[in-house]
Amino acid sequence: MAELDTGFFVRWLTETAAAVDREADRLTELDSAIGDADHGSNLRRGFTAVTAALAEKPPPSPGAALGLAGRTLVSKVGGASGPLYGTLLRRTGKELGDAATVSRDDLARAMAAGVEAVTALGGAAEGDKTMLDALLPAVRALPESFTAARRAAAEGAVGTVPLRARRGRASYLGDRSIGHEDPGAASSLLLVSALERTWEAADE
Amino acid sequence: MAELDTGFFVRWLTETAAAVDREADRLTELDSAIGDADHGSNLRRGFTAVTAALAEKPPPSPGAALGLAGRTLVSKVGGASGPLYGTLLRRTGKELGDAATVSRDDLARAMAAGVEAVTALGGAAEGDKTMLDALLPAVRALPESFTAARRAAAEGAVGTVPLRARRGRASYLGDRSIGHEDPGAASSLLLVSALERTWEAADE
Amino acid sequence: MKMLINAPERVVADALRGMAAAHPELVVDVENRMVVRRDAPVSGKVALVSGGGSGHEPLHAGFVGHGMLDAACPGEVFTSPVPDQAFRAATATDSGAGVLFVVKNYTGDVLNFDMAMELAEDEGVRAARVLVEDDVAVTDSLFTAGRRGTGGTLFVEKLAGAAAEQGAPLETVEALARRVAEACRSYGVALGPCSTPAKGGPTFDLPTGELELGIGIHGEPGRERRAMMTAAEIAEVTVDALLEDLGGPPTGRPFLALVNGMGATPLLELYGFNAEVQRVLAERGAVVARTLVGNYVTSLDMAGCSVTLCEADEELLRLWDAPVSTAALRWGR
Amino acid sequence: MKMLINAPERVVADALRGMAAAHPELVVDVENRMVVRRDAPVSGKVALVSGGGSGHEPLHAGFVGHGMLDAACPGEVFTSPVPDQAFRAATATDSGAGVLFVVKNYTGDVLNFDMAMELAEDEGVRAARVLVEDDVAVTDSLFTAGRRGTGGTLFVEKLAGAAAEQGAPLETVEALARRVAEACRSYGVALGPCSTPAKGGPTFDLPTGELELGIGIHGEPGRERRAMMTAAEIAEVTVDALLEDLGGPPTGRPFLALVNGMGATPLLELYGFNAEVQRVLAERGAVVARTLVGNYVTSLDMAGCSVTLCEADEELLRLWDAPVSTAALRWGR
Ligand SMILES: Nc1ncnc2c1ncn2[C@@H]1O[C@H](COP(=O)(O)OP(=O)(O)O)[C@@H](O)[C@H]1O
Ligand SMILES: Nc1ncnc2c1ncn2[C@@H]1O[C@H](COP(=O)(O)OP(=O)(O)O)[C@@H](O)[C@H]1O
Ligand SMILES: [Mg+2]
Ligand SMILES: [Mg+2]
Ligand SMILES: [Mg+2]
Ligand SMILES: [Mg+2]
Repeated sequence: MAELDTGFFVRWLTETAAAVDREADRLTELDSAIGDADHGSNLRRGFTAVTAALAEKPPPSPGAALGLAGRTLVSKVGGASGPLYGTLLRRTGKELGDAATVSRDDLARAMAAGVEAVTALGGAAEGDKTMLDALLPAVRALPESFTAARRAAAEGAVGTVPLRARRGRASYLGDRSIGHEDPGAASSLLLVSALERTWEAADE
Repeated sequence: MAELDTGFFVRWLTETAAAVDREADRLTELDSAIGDADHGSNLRRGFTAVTAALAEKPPPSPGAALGLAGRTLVSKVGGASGPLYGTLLRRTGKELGDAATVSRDDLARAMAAGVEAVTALGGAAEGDKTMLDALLPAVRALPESFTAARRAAAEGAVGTVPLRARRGRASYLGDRSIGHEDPGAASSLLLVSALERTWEAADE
Repeated sequence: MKMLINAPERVVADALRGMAAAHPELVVDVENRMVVRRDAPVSGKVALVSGGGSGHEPLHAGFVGHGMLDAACPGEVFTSPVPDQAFRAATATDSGAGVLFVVKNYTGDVLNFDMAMELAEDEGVRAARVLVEDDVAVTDSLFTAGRRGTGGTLFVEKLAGAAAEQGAPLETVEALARRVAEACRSYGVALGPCSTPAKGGPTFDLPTGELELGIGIHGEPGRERRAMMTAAEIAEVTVDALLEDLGGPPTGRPFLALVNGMGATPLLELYGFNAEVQRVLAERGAVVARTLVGNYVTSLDMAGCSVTLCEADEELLRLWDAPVSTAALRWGR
Repeated sequence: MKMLINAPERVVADALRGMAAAHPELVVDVENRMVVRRDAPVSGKVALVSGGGSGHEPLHAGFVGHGMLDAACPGEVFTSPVPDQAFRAATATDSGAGVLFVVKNYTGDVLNFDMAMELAEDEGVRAARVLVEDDVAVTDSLFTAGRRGTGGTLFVEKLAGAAAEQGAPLETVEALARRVAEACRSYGVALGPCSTPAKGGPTFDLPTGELELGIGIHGEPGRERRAMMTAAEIAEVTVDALLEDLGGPPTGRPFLALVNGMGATPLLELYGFNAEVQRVLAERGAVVARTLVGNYVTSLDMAGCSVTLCEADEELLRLWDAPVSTAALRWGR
């Protein structure tokens, strides 16, 4: 299996940005049902800035690419998702160090640390109806394959529908949060799907 | 033809109050199209107070009945219609003096003076799309019969539909006032119709 | 349409009770429908009395206090007060120095206040009246009830109120009020209708994607309906209507500006709109000395805005800056 | 949904430009999204910095000035500001006496302000934080993100701001702010949804004849939907929720009360609602020392209201009455 180079990470982030841009209205719609109707525009603003930052300052390594993306999200998004996604990418990047290429297993380990940092920062656990419900299964499946990770994320995202939210804004709704997909889980799926697509494109 | 006594005037005003109460929502609806949506509630408040005042202080003469009603409208209605209808009734009552009974011709002459006072106070002329478009034809036809007066008022009220308003709130709309019946003309028709009905009931 | 009320016919009385509870510094006469300065009549001072239909809050009751109005008399929603109210307000505030009625130009307001003035004069009160007729959307005033009084009322009440507070006699306060009224121009735009308690629903329909230009403050439709515009475009239409009516390019005298919300437009949007208003004014060469942004002359829950410009001079600027202490406008004290 | 804007992504920057034009007494940094007292840093004074998502105006930028906040940093609509903003606001206002961040309890606000606090401390700024979590509608806080911060923010900013203005050191201001935050309870009711620029339409559907109880200030639906009620009934539900949470019948200490509009409810209705709130409080034996009625902590164009009670004592009353001079709250100066 091929190693993942800096270009791969830049393409992944760019692909994520494109997906977020396409799906922003849907994310906002989801956030409108159980939140405050800004998740799509938050992430669009953030990932647009990420694309610009990557173009302006081409990163020297996979870790640097994720670090730059994470810092950009923190300084452009705000809200809950800015620090959380920012931390996810920064921490994952930090774990990758300055290696020029990394394996999928390296990435899986690093992302596990990244997701762990999100858990520590936000205090949420699996089943609380947050982005973690897509991210945790995804990083668990990542050692198997990119496709397995995407499938796990997709299942996790859909799996948030019947849950009662216990973290974030949706938790204020109590039982009324049941029956809606969590917007952060939906956007996490976009991130993991973009990873799969980037891999498949590289693999061709 | 029978003379009109104080009881007749009290019944006329009470009958008008009942009609205004029944039709208040329609008057407000008309005022909503080309005004500020309060004509019905204004007149309802006013005529409810008129009925109460007449019951509390039975007037000694036709003139006194109209005078009391007019003063009550002035002090309870506000808006344009309060002073205008108040003036109409006060002035008509004043013209009737303290005679115990009056003829239809006396009433026609007195109402002509009352309507004249409205013209002087509000500065409107026939064709300006106001209550005068129902009142002026009505008092011109009153010497003929109560029914003729009501018919004239009805024609006048409907006749305001194609007019462009030149007085009152509707005038701000310019050409957009065309195509709607004037609420004040509609309420004037209620007053004149009540007069006819009161006469017919007395006549039986 | 849902409203935070008990019953349509109780709205004004309830509001006055609530105002009394919130403002112990005011005398609120719920029964007689008037709001009066606690220290009225102020010895030797000309009294300013205003009023009109309710639904425009904080106008007028929110402007009662030191440096502005001595009394306000609120009518029913969108219905001018009855003469008794204005008469009582005048006698309650007249110190002997006379009373100036500030009247917005609507048939009902004019008729009722004129009757009040007669009553007051019969009681020996020296009374004068200034008419506010600042709405440039009403163009052909020969064929209408004349220009409506809208946002300019705030400037008349503030500036004449300051002059009265400083001890100017009735004739001076009246002349000043008239000068201010003549210096004011307003123009309003609605993005949606308002709902009156009496009607229980919206006073007009405004299709999605359209706005009303040249509206008044009583939920009446405007002069013209157009496709929805950006804040920048609305600012252009509005400012140009005002400047044109003032007779072309600004003279170099500074303006007082009021960027006013009609009730339901968020302050966030109003400030953004103000940015565009100021940009257009600057582009047209107009100098703005003071700007007030907020919901001051409203139309219940109407979405939209109006802009009022008042051509000022050193004296008017000084009067504007003079202390005022009311529920809605307060500075310098 | 029609809005008085240029484009959704420009709303906050446009509003800041408009605020700059209207308030020369403030320093408005449009680029870095902050509003700062012109005389900041005030020598020897603890700086109060707050912020949060936009759409709640006048909160927070409208409370910047003498006796209240030293700086505010507005995020995008309903989106907490980024750490850089709050960090910059802290360094721009710190005189060496330290900075108190006033943070409403939302995941995003807490995370971003905590990051800002770390950045500030790295720069040698003494920083403290007080969390406002006053919304009693959020009951089971173990299973939620905890109580939301809403109307109580105004009391924390006003009272701690007064203490800071009077020269209290950081520890004292922080302790006082915490005491005020703990003394505040809020409860909100929506009669209609709000519309955000990003979404371009209403954030939830509320059928005719129903209202939402226990709403926050971000257009999120409430805890419960019920058939429409009168102002009197809404006041009863609201006041009882507050008093119950305060632990039963009032202790005899006086309350500060905020009867707050969510944005699109006319002031006329708010005053009427206040009458009912005061009636219910009196019936329950509660003493209200000061009442503020108006749109202070809003949710864009939402129709509805909230009530905040702050249990006070002589010291807090004195701090409430202390001079304040901001865009939205001004007295005593
Ligand atoms: N404590 C938390 N831990 C993990 N994820 C969270 C937490 N709080 C919120 N989230 C995620 O953030 C998403 C909302 O993001 P966004 O709408 O951008 O921010 P905000 O809630 O501040 O408006 C939620 O759908 C949820 O997935
Ligand atoms: N100058 C006037 N002369 C005669 N009638 C008038 C005049 N102005 C208004 N009206 C009448 O008053 C009616 C409106 O009354 P109403 O709605 O109660 O008062 P307002 O216009 O103050 O809200 C109009 O429909 C019109 O018939
Ligand atoms: Mg959100
Ligand atoms: Mg009317
Ligand atoms: Mg009216
Ligand atoms: Mg948000």
